[in-house]
Amino acid sequence: MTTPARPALQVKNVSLSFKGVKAISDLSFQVEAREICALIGPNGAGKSSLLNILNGVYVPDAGDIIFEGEHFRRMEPLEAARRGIGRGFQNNALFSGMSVIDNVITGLSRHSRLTLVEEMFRLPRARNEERRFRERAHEVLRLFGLDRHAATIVGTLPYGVQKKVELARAVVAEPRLVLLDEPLAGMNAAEKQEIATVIGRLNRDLGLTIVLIEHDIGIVLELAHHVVVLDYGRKLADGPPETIRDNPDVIAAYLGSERTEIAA
Amino acid sequence: MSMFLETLIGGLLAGTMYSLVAIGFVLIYKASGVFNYAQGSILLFGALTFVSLTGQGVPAPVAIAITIALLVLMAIAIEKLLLRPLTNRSPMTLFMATLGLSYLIEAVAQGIMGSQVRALDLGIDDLPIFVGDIMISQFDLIAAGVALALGIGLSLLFNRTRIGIQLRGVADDTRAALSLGIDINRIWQIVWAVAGVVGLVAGLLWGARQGVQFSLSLVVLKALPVLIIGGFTSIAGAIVGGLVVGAGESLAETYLGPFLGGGITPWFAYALALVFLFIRPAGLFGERQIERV
Amino acid sequence: MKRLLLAALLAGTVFSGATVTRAADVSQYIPLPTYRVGAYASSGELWWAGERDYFRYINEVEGGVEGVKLNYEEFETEWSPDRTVEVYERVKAGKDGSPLAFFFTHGTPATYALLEKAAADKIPLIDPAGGKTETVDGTVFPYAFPLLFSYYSQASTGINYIASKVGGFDKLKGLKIATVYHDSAYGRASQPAIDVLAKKYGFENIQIPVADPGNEQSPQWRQIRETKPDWVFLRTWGVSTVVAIKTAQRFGFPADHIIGDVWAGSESDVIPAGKAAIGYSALAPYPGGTDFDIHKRLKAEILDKGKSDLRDQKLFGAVNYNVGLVNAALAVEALRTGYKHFGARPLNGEEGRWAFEHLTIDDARLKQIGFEGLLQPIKITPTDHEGGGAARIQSWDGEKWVLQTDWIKADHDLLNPLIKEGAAAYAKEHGITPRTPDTETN
Amino acid sequence: MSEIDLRIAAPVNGSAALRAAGLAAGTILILAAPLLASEYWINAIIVPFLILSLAGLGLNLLTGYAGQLSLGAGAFMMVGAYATFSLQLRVPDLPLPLALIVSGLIAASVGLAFGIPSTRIKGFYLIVSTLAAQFFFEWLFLKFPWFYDGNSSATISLPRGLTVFGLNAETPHGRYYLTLGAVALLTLLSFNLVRSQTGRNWMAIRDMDTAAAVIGVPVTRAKLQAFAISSFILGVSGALWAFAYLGSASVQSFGLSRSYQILFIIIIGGLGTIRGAYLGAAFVSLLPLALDWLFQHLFSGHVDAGLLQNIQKGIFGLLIMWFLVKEPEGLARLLGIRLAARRRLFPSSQN
Repeated sequence: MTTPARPALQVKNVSLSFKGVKAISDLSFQVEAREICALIGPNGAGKSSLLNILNGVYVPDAGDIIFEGEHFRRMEPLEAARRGIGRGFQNNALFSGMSVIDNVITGLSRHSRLTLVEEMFRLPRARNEERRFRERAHEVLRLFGLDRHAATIVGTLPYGVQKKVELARAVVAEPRLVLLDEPLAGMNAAEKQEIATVIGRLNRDLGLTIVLIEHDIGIVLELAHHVVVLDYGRKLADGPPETIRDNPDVIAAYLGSERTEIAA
Repeated sequence: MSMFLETLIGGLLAGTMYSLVAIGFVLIYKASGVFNYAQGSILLFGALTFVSLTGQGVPAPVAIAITIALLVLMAIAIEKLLLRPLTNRSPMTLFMATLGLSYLIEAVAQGIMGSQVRALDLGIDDLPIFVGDIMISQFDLIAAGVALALGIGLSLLFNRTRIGIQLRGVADDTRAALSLGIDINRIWQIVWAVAGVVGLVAGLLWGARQGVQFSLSLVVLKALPVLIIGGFTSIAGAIVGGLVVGAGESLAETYLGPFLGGGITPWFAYALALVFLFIRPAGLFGERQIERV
Repeated sequence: MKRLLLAALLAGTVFSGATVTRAADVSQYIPLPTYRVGAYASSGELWWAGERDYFRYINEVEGGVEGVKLNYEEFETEWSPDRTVEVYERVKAGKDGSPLAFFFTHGTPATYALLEKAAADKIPLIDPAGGKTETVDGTVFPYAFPLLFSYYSQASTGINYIASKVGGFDKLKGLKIATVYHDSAYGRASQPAIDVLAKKYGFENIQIPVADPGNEQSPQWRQIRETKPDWVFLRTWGVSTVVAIKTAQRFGFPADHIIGDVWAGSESDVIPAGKAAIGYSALAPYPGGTDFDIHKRLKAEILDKGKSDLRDQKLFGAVNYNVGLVNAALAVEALRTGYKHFGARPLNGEEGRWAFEHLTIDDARLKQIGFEGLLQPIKITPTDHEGGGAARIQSWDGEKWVLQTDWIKADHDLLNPLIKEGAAAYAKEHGITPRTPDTETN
Repeated sequence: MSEIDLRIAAPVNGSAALRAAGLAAGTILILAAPLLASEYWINAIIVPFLILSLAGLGLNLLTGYAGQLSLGAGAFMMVGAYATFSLQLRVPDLPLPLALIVSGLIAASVGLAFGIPSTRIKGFYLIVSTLAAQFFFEWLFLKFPWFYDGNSSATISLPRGLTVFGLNAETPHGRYYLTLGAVALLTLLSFNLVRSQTGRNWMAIRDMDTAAAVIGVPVTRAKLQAFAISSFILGVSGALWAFAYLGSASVQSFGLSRSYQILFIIIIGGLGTIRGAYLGAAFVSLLPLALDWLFQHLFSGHVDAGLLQNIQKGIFGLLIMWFLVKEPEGLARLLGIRLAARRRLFPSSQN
């Protein structure tokens, strides 16, 4: 690859606490452009909370976020989306009252430049934006094999399929960085493999930078270029997958035996 | 200065009458997540039944017992026929179901007991007592006592007794409580029955103040701002909310009213509630769900 | 259950307006928009009983009016103006061959809503002791009849009564008269009149609003205790009247210095107030009680024969029952005037208007129909659709209303310019050219 | 209100020709209605039904689509009516349709203002801001005579009656076409809006507003738009209710019971659907009359009138509860299921 561009995302000394309970303490790491970075760690390690900080849902007590060179003390949800940060959620936050295709098109809302009047009178500009959005959405649905469910109300679909819809919604707006919270949870083995390859292809073909929370170490090792291990809100390890696999602290954290001193 | 104190105290005491009505709403919302629009009609039904019975010479204690029995039966019927088929429906659907319920209860009440206005004398004559030159209404004082006693009694029920703990479990998470084997249906019946009795107490006090007639069910309008300020899920909130709204209305009508032409109490209560909500978006005592995504 | 419902809906579409004219003698159709459900049912129930009992008495004992039977029919409206408008649209074409000679609105909001519709359809709106005050001027409002007692007359009669109690109009100077009014169009309707009266007699006029529903009035009565008025008018209705009387007692204001208006002077306004209401008096264009001749006749012919619409016989003679009686009598006497002129057959709207505009009931006639003391002598003319403008005063002694005075007339020379001015403004705004009644022929 | 409601979208396929024919026949019937139905039906049933549907449509955008609870429909209708009255009185040469649009805009800005708390308050507590509006305007339009030009009855009625571009619309036909025109236009605009990005944004906010914000839905702007557009439609329907139906109106015509009625219409009719408002309005206007007519014919004379009315009210309450238990999603879904069921039974009828 050409000389690596500046890192897509830098997290500097970020801390977060809920009424005194330390969720994240003094965490720093960075994600290179066009890489898949996996966040792993036991439940309650602060993984989802970190994503919520990046998306502006939570406000960190301290620390700095640098995204594409710009510094953010705190991120606003709308601001994050406008800057091209896509998001998949842990317990899939789909819009249950809407169809699959509508859920995915809603992911494109930040690209919409229509005014109310154009929409009300279905002026030409509105009609072709609508057509463009619909085509883009169908294209992404086909990518995830969801086209036949397009008109179905999301609430009626099985959990695994819903996860795919959420993934589709996260990537439909060509984000510059995608944050995925356990995208493969609740899927059977075949589906897991199918979606893992799609994520891999999105990264390779479109150069999409992905931050991924995943428990299945096999998938992590197969997909991730870079792994960050969290435990009780602190960074345990940070490096390529191979070094992480045989890092004693990581194994201890996972297997729960007494932990050696945490690497600075 | 005594004018201010009197207005303040008078307002606080009047506020307790609003709390009485609000407590009925809190009980049902807390346990079953239903904003019970029919609470006003239940209040009317209780007062009307009591007055009709005493009107036919039934001694007061017996009349009270019969009325409470009827309210308990009504609570069971409501739970069986309405709440059970509508479990975990959206709050809007439940709210509207209670609207239908209020039509039914009002129709039964007026159909059977007639629509004539009846006097209700609780033996408390509404003569003022003076503390220094501050005039305090004897009636409101007693009403405040009743509201306080009810508040304490119910919070004891909620926190100390076994049923109380189950009640709070149901209120917290119906499905979780169900999975623990708590008999949800019985709990809801108990809650609606207790709310009915609280409604009866409020109905008797309000009835003694304005006569037992159909517009007794309008007293619900006074409870809404109280619930919003105090939070829908706490009895202490209902009492504090009542005090705030009562005092706020009384002071506003006396001091702010003249500049705005008077009669400002209805919208002032909601403006007050709006200010409180901006500070605490789920009411003073209501829990604010943490956004888990 | 669904089939029954669909059948009901379908049936609803069929009944629309097929009027079948029966060959038998045609009777005068009188629709009654009533309310027997909801907050106002307590007063409404007795009103309709009064009307139906009198109409039944006319039909069965006097064989109708000049031989024409009355075909009265009830429609539920829950006192809401839009349901009354719907009933009006349904009945305005008449029924069984009889057109509408007039339409009882049974509520001031309904009168406002129907004012223009009825004028266009040429059907007189009858709203005794209510209605829009400007409609007293018949030249601008030919089809609106606020009979007996307008809101302005209420203020004037009230002041005349106070003057009689304090020993003369000159004694009014310097007095403080407070009005506690329900903060609605109804509550504010007599303010223009009392302002003029205050200027003329030099008393201080204090207006104190009570927000709906008015079940908490300490701030208002604390203000009264501070300002210490000599007399208080109650322009309230329903719950706000009861709470006003009780709060007055609590703040130590004597009940015998409080005067209630027409719609704050029935049994249901005082019974709930208990002992606090003893001594409270009210303006009564409709006096309470049964010691009137018509009540004796009704007792014998209707009540004792179990033909009364009253659910509870004890309420025979209640103020609201007498309201129904008096309104029914006004309608019957107007129809009688019309039948004598146009012939004994159902009248239409225009003939009804003529009949009401030539309705005169003097003392002799009152004795004949047994309404002496219950109904004031009345003379309606094309320019004066009130025709009476007087009321008696009755006080509550804890058990019943006791009549204190005979008919006290309002000061019409003072009020008429006020009414004319309001009517002229309405005419200008709505582009109506006032009619000149003396040039009309029929 | 973000629990998952299971909505089976009744697949409306069927041949295009069949549907086009149905649509054409429908339009002809609607346009020719004044000639067929009696004056009573037009004035007393169809015109109020259309206006209530329009009000329901307006509130459904805010509560059914955008999920923002409101008990202030009456207040925004009131603002529309009083604005139209002031415009017709003080700007005489402004034709009525333009006055309706300007009044709608005024109501929209008021709705926007009372929508601001929605950016911070969620769920049931939000009813406080619309209730504040409801009681504030009930007080405001009564306390200051300027709003009703000082007449003693505090009522408003159009100075020169209902005139649209000069021609007199006081006749039943005039009222009908004026109302129909407004309702048809605003329904079409709303239909397009809910099918567009704004509609999807609203539904996203209704179902899970935090997720909506994160994926780029402009939540604050969309909520305020919902309040504004909803209030625009409510304002126009308020003006029509006052002048095209009642003739003259006052603060009482738009009280809290009106807000309850409109909320009731969209819940019984079907939240988050365009046709829901119409079905709900039909339920509210036709059913009481049908019950009244049925009882008048079955029992009148034998049963005490008071008892009769109370029984009717009780049955109406029972029907509400029965409908909600049978189909919590409202009549729109009930109808949807019926249509889908019939299509399954007669698949051949489709082509």
